[in-house]
Amino acid sequence: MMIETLLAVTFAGALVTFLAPNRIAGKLAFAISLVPVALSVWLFTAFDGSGNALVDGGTLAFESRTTWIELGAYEISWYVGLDGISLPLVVLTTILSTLAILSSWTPIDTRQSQFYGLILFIEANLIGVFAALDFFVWFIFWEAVLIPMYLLIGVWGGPRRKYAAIKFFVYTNVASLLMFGAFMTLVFSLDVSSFALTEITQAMLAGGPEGFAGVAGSTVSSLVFIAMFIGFAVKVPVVPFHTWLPDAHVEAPTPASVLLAGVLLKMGTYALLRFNFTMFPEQVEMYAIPIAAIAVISVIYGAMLALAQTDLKRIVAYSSVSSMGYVILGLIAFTHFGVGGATFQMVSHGLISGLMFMAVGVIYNATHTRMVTDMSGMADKMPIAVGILIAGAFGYMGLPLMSGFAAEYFIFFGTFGSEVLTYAPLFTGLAMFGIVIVAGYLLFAMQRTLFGPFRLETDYEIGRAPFHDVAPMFVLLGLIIALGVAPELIFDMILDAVDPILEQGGGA
Amino acid sequence: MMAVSYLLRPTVPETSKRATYESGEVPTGGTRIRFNIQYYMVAMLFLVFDIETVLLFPWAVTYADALGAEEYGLASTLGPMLLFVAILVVGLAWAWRNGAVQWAKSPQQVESEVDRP
Amino acid sequence: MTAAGLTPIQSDSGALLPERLGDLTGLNNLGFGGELIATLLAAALVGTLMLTMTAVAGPWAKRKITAAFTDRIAVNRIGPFGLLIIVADAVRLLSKELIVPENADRPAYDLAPIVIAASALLGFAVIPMGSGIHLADPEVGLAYVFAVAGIASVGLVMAGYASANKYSMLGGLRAVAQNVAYEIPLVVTGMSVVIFAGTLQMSEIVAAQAETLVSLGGLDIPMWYAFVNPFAFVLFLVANVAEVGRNPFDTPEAPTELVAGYQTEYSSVYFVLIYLGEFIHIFLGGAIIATIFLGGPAGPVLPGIVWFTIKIWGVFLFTQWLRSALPRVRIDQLIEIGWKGMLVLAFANLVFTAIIVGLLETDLALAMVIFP
Amino acid sequence: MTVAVTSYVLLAIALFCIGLFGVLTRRNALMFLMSVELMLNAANVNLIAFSSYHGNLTGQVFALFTMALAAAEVAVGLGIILVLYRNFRDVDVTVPSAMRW
Amino acid sequence: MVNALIPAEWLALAPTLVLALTAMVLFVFDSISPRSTNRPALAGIAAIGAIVSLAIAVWFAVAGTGSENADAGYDLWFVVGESQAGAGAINLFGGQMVVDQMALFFMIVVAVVTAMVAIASYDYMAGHTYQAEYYSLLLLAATGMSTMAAANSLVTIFLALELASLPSYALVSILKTNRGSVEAGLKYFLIGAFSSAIFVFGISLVYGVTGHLQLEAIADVVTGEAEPGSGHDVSEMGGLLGLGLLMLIGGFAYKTSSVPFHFWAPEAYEGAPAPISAFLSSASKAAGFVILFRVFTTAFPLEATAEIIGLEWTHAFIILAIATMTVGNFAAATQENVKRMLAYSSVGHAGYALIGLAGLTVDGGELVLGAAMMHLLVYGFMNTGAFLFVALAEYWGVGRTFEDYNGLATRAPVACAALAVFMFSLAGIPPFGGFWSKYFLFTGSLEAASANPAMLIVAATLVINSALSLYYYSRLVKAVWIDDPVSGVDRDFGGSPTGLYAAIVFAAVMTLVLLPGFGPVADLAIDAASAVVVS
Repeated sequence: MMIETLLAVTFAGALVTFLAPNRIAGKLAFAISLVPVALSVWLFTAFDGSGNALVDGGTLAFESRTTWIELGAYEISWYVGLDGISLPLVVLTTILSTLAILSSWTPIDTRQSQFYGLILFIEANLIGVFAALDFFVWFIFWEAVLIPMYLLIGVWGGPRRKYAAIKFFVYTNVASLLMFGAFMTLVFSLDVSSFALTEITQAMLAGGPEGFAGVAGSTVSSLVFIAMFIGFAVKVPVVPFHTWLPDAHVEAPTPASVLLAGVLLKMGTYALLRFNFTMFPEQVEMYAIPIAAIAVISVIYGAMLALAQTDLKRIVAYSSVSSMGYVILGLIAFTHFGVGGATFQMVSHGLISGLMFMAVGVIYNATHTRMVTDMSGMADKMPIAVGILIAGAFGYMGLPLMSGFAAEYFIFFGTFGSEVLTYAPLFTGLAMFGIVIVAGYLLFAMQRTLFGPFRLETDYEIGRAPFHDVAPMFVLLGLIIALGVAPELIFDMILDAVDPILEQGGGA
Repeated sequence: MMAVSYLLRPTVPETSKRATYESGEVPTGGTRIRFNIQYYMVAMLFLVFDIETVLLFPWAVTYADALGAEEYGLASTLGPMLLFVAILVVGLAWAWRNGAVQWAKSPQQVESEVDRP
Repeated sequence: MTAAGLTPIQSDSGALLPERLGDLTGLNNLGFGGELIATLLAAALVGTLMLTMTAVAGPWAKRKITAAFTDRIAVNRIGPFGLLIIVADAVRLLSKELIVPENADRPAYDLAPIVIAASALLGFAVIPMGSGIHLADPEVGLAYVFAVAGIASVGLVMAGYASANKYSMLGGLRAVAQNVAYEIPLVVTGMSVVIFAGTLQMSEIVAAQAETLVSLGGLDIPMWYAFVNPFAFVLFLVANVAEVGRNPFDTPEAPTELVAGYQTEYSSVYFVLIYLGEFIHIFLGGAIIATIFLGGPAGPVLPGIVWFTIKIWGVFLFTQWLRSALPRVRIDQLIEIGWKGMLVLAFANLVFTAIIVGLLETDLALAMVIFP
Repeated sequence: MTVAVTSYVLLAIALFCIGLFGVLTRRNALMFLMSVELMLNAANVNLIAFSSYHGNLTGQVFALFTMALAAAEVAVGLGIILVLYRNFRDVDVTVPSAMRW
Repeated sequence: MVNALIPAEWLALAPTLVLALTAMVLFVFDSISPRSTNRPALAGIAAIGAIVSLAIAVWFAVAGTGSENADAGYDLWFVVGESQAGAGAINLFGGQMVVDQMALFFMIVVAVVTAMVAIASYDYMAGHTYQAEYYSLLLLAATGMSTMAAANSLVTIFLALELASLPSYALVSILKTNRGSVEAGLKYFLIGAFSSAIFVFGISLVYGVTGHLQLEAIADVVTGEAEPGSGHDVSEMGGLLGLGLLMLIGGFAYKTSSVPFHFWAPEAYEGAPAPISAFLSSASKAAGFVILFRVFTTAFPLEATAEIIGLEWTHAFIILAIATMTVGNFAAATQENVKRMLAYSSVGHAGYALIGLAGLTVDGGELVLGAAMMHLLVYGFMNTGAFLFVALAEYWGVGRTFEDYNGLATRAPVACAALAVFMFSLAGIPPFGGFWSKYFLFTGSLEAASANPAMLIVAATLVINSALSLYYYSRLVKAVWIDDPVSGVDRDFGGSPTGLYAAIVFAAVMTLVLLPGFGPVADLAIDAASAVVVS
């Protein structure tokens, strides 16, 4: 019942905050959000699961299952539980949400109660997404994330917020619809009696679909695999489907960007891992090259786009596209370290991109501009914020002792020796080249922005950021370094959950 | 009879003869006069009650026979009709109290109407 | 009275007039056409009877009666007791010029008098007048009578509307308002009779009244519904007077207000038709009362048709008495009496009749107490 | 003197079509209402004819109900047409166009 | 008829009777104190009546009245008779009425919508002259709709239909000085009268062919188990029966605002007082569907009817469903006026519910029919809520178009949050009840597609239209939440009307609660559907 408690507390907190007066909403939300953090940390320490949630043979932590609806021959159940993949993401979600709330005290000055209510609402749904083990439970939480994010961008965003919000909403919804239709086709062509992901996975691994409406089973599998991949790829996003992301990030208020980059993108890769890469080992092998190609293109193209930007937020946004490319690459490698590293990268990138967006936000709060060309010499005015920004940038670049280094190292290491992926060394090499570009654009931006003489003309004094803006960044930085120094904190857990997938997939 | 009359009667067309009769005065205005809304109210009430009698007639015809046959009790033969009439009476009472069958209003009533929104 | 001579057959023989005429003349052997002719003949017979009565009543009896009430001498110049005035009036009215108002709506204007007269005449088709004069006997006789009599309202409003005259319009509207207001008490009261009789067939209703209600010292009092339920009888009588638009309920014509209302613009033969129609209506009302309350043509010694005529004339005399005795009510009073008085009483009558009949029928012990 | 049931049905269909024609062509709300009544009565003719054809009373009883409802419909309809006239000074059904079609 | 007055039997109609009684009480109240403006008392009586009706209907449904498989352990039935629970459908008055799970299901829908509308009207109708009349008519119409749920003969169906329609005509045009309201009433009435004439003629033709008006009796004749009174061969009168069925469909199409009799809906819903729009588009539509379902499943068994008229009637519904969905959604997408958009979307939802009949097959279809019933229940909450939000906007005097709604969330966040719930639920996206019902419809269509490939097109149309609907629903959310208020417009409107707020919030909460709590609803609906489909 721990997961239910966690969800209930968060949902109730969202409701309370929504109805609270604006004046106290921020502090109230912060106080409330500490409860899920505490609960999730407790979950983390009390975790006793082993193996993968979907593949047979492991034990689930905090499992809970009750019948929800009987739908003809199918059963829909409330089915939640955590394994080594989802638990770190749950913890990431709660912590990032709390920090996001803290970091919005300064920038959010209208309709606070609604804002914080929506943040908590997103948090609750994100937890649900990672904890759900029944397709419908998962899908409902998955979709429920969109609405508050749509409103967060649309109401509190920048000048082009309407365009960005609608673009975000349309892209992700169309993708969801595609994915939903594909998955339904899969389920109806399988011999299963419930929508539990475990059962579907086992049915898939036991032989796959029998065919649907005259189409052969293997073709159904392939089509469903492709449709679902596209559906999730929009969310990740990978290159051809990425155009919503920079708009959304640029227009979103800082805390929303933090959550968007930190957790929402992970929903896509998490779902890829859970669905595509767990249920369709044959198709993974079949489509390894195109997927790897997409991943590498994402890495390089994202990085090059970032290089061309002058808006700090845009830079960070495109760099996220690039980073998510690594995750895909790690996944498609389908090796112990590849998939494990990809999962680790999800957490790591969540922390680092959160940190980056917060730092950019703090600077923006002070200068009211994000243009690299406008700024210089910020290090003099805001030494702490700038210091952290630089630290975050190094994290992105994969500086040793930071989590980014560990993640990228695992991914490259895993990919290099991939058996599933032909030409693996080539793809790895290309992806590594991406790191160079990342380093290039980040250092360029840092140099332009932070150092040199201070030139920005403002009619007010730019002072140091308040404590509640800086504190969350320190927390994040601490976590990043902790994971960089001791990745086994979560990596063991992840590997434990990842291995069964690989064993099922032809022993790769 | 009409044929006989047609043969017998004279026909002396004359315009003034064909004018509308208003007790010898020269007619003024059209005949499409506005008349009391109560005529309409009464007509509506009539519709309702007239139809109600249509529905009651079959009952009235079978009532005595139904009583004669032992299988139906008094309650099941009389009850529905009483209910039916009771509903109608509620309707009539409502119409009465809301002035549907009141042809003219006393000055007090007119005054109390004015205050209402 | 010619009809009585032609058909000296007992009233309880069951067969209807058209059939018997057909048998008598052999027309029935000629198939459908023959039947049709027989039916038309019979209808013409009854029609003539009614027209005769009206002719007596309208130009002559009415004046005589009113004169008697006001202590005057009425028509007495032409013929014995002035009886030839009937002929004189007929010639006078028929030979008058027909003046049609210029704005009149011709189809409706022409149709209205016919509708008014026909609706009344048609009603007689189902009335058992005794001595075998009974044109048709459908199962829904009573409903038919009420329905056909109701058509007169349509004729009245047509007349009022088509004349293109304010008085006529108001008269027509008033006539309808009044007719509809009193139609319901009339029908509902009639229904209380149906509860006793258990049928709508006129002959059955008459037959049901032939039973003995109570014997008082060897004198059998028949179960006329006027005796069984006198309250209903009174209600019906009053409603009937209003329904045919006689005093005190003659606001639609109200010569002093509306210069004769809907008939203002009618002249010549059209006027005759309307006038006839009104009188036939009075007789039809009397016939209905006689049939459902007064045992129809029943009566000792004399033939049925005579008794029936006496009863009708009794009702006619009653209306004439009212005409002389009571002032006219105002239109608002009239409507309120109808909706707030008569209707409520009629419903009360219906409900109590139903309850009492129900109790009597189901609880024989109670019945024994009331009718020892 | 019995008439075949088909004759009644043909009569009913003719009445119905006349009513339908009226509904489709008349613009006066009152004429529209009358046409609808004609259609209802066509159904009544049918019901009563079939009732005697099948030898059960169901159809006749239903015809009674139909009449009752037709009357109620007229009552409500006239009320609406009355307020229509008060608001638009016309009973032409095409005149009111406060809302876009 | 023998035992018609023995309490145990007819008390099964209690939900309907309570509504009727409430209407009578309101009339008596108005008679005692004519032109009363005691709004709390009037709205209170109406709301309490509706809630009592709701409570009884829910109680019956839970206790297993009219069901064949009541769960043991429910012993609540003692009032109505111990043996009735689990004894199957209760036939009343010689089969003229029937109380089964489907009837109770729709009684619940009607009662709950009535309750919400009554509560919301407390504020909306403030200052209106005809208070008591308004509530009486509302309850009378609700009685009619509730009766429709239980009607089991073409006679009672027609009576109930008219009992629901006649007060509705008056309710739509109750704002006597408002031209829109009067025009809406006129159009609603004229088309209503026209379609009821067609409907009656259809009934008369069906009667002519089968000689019965009671649904099971019709079915017996159609399947050949019984002879019509005249003894003729039913199978030779397929043309007449087909024509009759077509006319019946016409009548139902009007009541459910489906193509081809849908064009009154935007007019009537736009012009009517908003709570009445809510009432009509939710309760009235649901009631129309229950008789549609009942007539076609009970009286005209698919196979036997197809043998007589040479065509399965599901084809007609497939065409109607596709046309209705498409017309409704495409028209809604082009509207500038919020109420009109909702009206057209209501047409679209009628199309979704029609899938319930389109998806029936010879040997089943309870899933798709049940899904349509569920959709109507959920729709009862979300659509009523949406129209009540419009009522709130009208109460405040903001305009009618999307632009006029801009930025309302700054003023009324709670109501606008509820609006977002309704809109997204209507669009059928997940965290709300509307998702389930639409999903079930989709699944049901796919299931039916194995027997009838045309259902694949229906399923595809459903998905496409849902996607399209998201566009215009989210547009309203965007207007209230994201867009800035039109400058220069005075936004200082008064007060937070309690009644409206209560109804809106309740509807929103129910729309949300129906997501986790959908299990019992689905069970009830599928049980109800399988009872009528199998019988």
